[in-house]
Amino acid sequence: MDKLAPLIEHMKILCFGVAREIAGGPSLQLQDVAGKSVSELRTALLRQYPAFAELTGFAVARNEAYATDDEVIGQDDEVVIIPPVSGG
Amino acid sequence: MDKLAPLIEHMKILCFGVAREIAGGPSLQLQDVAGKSVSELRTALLRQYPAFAELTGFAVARNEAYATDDEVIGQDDEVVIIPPVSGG
Amino acid sequence: MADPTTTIDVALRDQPLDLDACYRFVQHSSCGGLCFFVGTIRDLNLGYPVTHLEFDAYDGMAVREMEKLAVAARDRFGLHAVALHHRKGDLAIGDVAVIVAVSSVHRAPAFEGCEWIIDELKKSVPIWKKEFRGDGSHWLNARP
Amino acid sequence: MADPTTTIDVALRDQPLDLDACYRFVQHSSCGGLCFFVGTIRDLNLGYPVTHLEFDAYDGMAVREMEKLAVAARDRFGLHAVALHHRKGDLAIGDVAVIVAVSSVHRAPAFEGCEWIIDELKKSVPIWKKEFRGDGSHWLNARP
Repeated sequence: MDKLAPLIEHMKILCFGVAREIAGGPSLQLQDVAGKSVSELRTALLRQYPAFAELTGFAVARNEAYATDDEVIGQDDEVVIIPPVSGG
Repeated sequence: MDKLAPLIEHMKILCFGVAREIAGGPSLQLQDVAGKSVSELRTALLRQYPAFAELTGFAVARNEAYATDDEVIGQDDEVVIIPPVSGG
Repeated sequence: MADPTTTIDVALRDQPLDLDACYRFVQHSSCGGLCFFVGTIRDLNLGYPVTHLEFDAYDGMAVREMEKLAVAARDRFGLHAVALHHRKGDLAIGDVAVIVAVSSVHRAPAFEGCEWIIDELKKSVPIWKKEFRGDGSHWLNARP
Repeated sequence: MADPTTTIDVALRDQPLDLDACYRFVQHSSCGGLCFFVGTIRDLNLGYPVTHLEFDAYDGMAVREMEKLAVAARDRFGLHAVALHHRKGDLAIGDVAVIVAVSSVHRAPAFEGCEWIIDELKKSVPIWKKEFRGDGSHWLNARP
């Protein structure tokens, strides 16, 4: 499958808290994320999972740190949806 | 002795902290305190023990509570010199 | 500034937290003021009876963010040491969710630093509470 | 307001103080925020090495003043419970001189109330520290 469709890359995006409920599991797949900015990832995510727009907001983490909207996502990055936190 | 000199009453004033060092013990005696105000007690104390004037200040407690200068001291009151506190 | 490895103690665990362990970590002969915040699970939230809570955490990032906060507080408030322990998993009413422990020479920075850490933790550390009531459950803060 | 006898715990003793006992007294299912201040003996004061301290107390009045502070803080900051334990006698470097423990529904009043109590205690409670250094001893705060 990888060899037959090399041009479409799926990236696994990890989900926690309410994001897991929206994704229907601990992660979701988005196409062609590598090379895009975090801002573009947000747009793609909202198109595929409109329920994220119902949240108070969400952040994106890249390799265990908050990512700014203009950061570019690399192929091996760990990308995570961070819904509003509520620890403490 | 009490019967021979009934007009001079001595009252025991308790001392703590630095006041014990000035008094040379856990208490000191002042004459004719009952019926006087706290303010008058201060004056009498400073006359008899001038070293109290070297302190940052001191309060007077009557029956386990801070006394104001115009309170009048009764014969059976517990009167205590309270030098600047330093607990905590 | 002292070596971070000896003055910062961060933990995220699914076992009960230990106030005495935090005390022993932060106490020091140079310090006169120690301040502790202990966050516990309340039986009532926004007027509704709560039965229990579930804490979800993005473990690696949560620990990194807690470490950042502890180091930032130590440097900003001149603290001697910071212990920051957070619970995850299922918690019952009365259970301890978080302990913030700080020590400093004088007391004012200890209070300030301790409160700053818990305030910031609630804004930035990727941990999420799901609240269970008699009539259902929901993730706190998630929706407007 | 709750019965003072069940929500205020004041002690002045010549034995080591117990942080866990204070925690157990103030913790409650209605409370989400507990704040503790622990005052310890420093090895250095105003630049001078300290060897140990002696605490003198006017016991009866000290306990009454501590009770007044605890009740005033509970009522002023809407706290659930207050434990206020003070040590007396001879203390070594690192020993705990005082513990202030408070609980409340939310955390901000817990921090405020806890800091208010220790600030006021240092102004009004009749307890005196004698500091021992290598070159002698003196009562703290006594002289200008």
